[in-house]
Amino acid sequence: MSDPVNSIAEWLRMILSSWGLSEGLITVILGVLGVVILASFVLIVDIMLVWIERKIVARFQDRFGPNRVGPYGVLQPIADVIKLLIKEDIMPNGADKFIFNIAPIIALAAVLLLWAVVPLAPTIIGADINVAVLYVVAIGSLGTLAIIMAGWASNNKYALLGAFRTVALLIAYEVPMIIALLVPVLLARSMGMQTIVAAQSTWYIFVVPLAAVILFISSIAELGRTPFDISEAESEIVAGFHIEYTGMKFGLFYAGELLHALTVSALISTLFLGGWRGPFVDQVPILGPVYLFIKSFFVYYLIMWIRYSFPRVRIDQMLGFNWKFLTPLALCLLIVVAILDKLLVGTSQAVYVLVMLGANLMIVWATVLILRKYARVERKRIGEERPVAVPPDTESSELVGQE
Amino acid sequence: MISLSYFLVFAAALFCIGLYGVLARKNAIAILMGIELMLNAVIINLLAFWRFRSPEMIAGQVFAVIVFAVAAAEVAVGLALFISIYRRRNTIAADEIDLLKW
Amino acid sequence: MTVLQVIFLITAVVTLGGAVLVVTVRNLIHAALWLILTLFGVAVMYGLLSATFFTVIQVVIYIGAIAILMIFAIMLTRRVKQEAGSSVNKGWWLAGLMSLVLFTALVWMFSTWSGFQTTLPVMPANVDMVKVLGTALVSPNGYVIPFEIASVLLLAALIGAVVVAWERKS
Amino acid sequence: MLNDWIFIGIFLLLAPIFPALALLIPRLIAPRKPNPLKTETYECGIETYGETWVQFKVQYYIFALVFLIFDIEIVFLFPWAVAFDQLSMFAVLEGVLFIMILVAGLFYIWRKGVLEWV
Repeated sequence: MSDPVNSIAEWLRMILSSWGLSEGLITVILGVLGVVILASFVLIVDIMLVWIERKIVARFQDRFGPNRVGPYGVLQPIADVIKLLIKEDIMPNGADKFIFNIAPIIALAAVLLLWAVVPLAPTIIGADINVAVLYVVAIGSLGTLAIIMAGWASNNKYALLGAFRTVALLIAYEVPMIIALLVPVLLARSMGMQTIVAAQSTWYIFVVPLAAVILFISSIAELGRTPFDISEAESEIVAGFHIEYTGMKFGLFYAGELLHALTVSALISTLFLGGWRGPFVDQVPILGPVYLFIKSFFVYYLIMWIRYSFPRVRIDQMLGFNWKFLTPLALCLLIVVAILDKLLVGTSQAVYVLVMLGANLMIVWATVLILRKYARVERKRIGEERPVAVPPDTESSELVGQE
Repeated sequence: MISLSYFLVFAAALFCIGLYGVLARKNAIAILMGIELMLNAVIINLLAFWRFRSPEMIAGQVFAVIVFAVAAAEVAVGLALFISIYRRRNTIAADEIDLLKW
Repeated sequence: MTVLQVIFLITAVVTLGGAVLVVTVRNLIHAALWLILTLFGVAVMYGLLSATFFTVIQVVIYIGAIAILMIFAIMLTRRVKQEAGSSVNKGWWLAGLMSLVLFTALVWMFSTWSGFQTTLPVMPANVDMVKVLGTALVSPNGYVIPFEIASVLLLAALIGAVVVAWERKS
Repeated sequence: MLNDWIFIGIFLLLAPIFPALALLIPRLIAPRKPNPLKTETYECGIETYGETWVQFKVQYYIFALVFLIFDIEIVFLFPWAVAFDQLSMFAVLEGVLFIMILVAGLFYIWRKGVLEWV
């Protein structure tokens, strides 16, 4: 098991200890080095994402996308960064200065922190802690905090309203997300990312596809992307919580959002698509990150596909979808998986996977049946004649208003 | 070396700051924040005693988990009460809610 | 001074400083943000006690849910003129005095206790505490009754809070 | 294990530095000429009127409340899931009962019409 990252770390450790530094200090120095390298790598990928996203959107909308700066416009994000850096930074009247400034920092840092637990290869991971899945949820709540702070500090009604709507959305969709996260934890009997990846001799998407779908949907909502982008619904609340942010501060929110999408994709790949698993990865560990990024970009592409194909849903529909559909479904799935898993103790892997998959498909089938019935009722309800708003010219309507 | 005394003194200080908040603040939500501080001090104590006295027994952690659940329930109901009071009396200052003090 | 002690002292100072600001700052939203810092410091304390499960749980529940619930409640019940007056009641000095006395009494009481200076015992090696906790919570000769009662408590809190806060349509 | 937490600690301290650096550069090179008109609150082309602090719907609080109750369940259910190997069928059913009690709460508020966004 030798991979370049760990051999370099060993080599550095040797050099440093030959200088007579203590063990603890070396760990800290190597840790700082690791953080700086990991974070810079992720941020560079983040800058490239701007180009990828814009190029792919353009294809969806039958345009070319950026194509002026550099070949195929690859240098466009660099130009964007320079532009953002030299833009004037405007602080709105009555803003809470400290909170206003610190909110975008927390927003991006929260996304960066998630990469500490993403396993890149069998031996390459920032921190293989035994509560990694909960760590992801915890860091996610820091992101929520950044949004509240941004909305509150801006001293703007629309920003505050946008922040409130976003937070209502984020915390609502966190419930099915957590329950969906519980399923792979339950199957792998561990919250450590490496253990979960190692347990996936059959990718979990083939064992519990429904959990993957629930996690995927709630992750899109967590990202605040279409169809769940009421947080920045331009037609309703101008731009949501970051309406007053300009220049690089807005840039940080934007970068955080893009990077969050990729991070979520990487987490879904790790939990359900086998993470770094792939052919020859045991012999050549450095292939791990390659596989992980291929899978992540596949999921990322799906997220973009959905983003640019669907219209926005209303806030009441969205919260209703979460509380009345996604949460009960996720809980039902969790119960079924828990009981089946215990019943199937001692059976062979193939039987286990087939029964689990069958159970998942059964739940999907039942859900579709229930949804059909509901849709029939709903269509009837919407189709019925309802009182419509009339112009207030008659006296009777005024009387109603006074009551 | 860190000894149990560190955590106990720290938790006692946190508890007393929370107590001051509960006794001195006017706003009901600020009082609830004080209670949260006190509950956190309690959890620190539970975990410190678990870690220093009996790390092989899980009882301390189970206790801490239950305190978490109780704290959440308390906050949920407490804040709901304040919102309801605010709706009726248009204030949540603790010294203005004096209906029982005729 | 060992590294652990330095980390402990820095965390303690930040946490207690944050706690003092929570109970003294006039602006309630600022108080809530300071509360978040304090809760974060407490989470680090759990980490120092090698209860890492509680570190993440603290962030998830206290910062991710309770603090946000509090901010929502503050926004629902705020009145601008209320901010003008004093944020503490008339007997605040008495409260401060009482807290101080209680703190001294507690520390004095602790210091007379023989177990006060217990040093860190080694953790049982290779034991996943989360696993042990999970087993203890549901095993019939463990803590299954508190476990189920906790869920009933949460149910009661949910229903009670919703009934209290819910605005009936007239 | 300890090294991993040291890494997380270092990451927590360093992660805000990257975005902070990105904010520092514009502070040095970007122009900075605020005037009252420029720093006016942006509100769809009209001047801002009244307090920023508009009254919010109680609905937001209710949803946060339901979230909090469901968030607490993870404290209990994650250890339960991690310890799944060592559990008997009976213990698993206890976990299921725990979930069912919470689901009962969800259905209660659903029937009450609390989950409608009106």
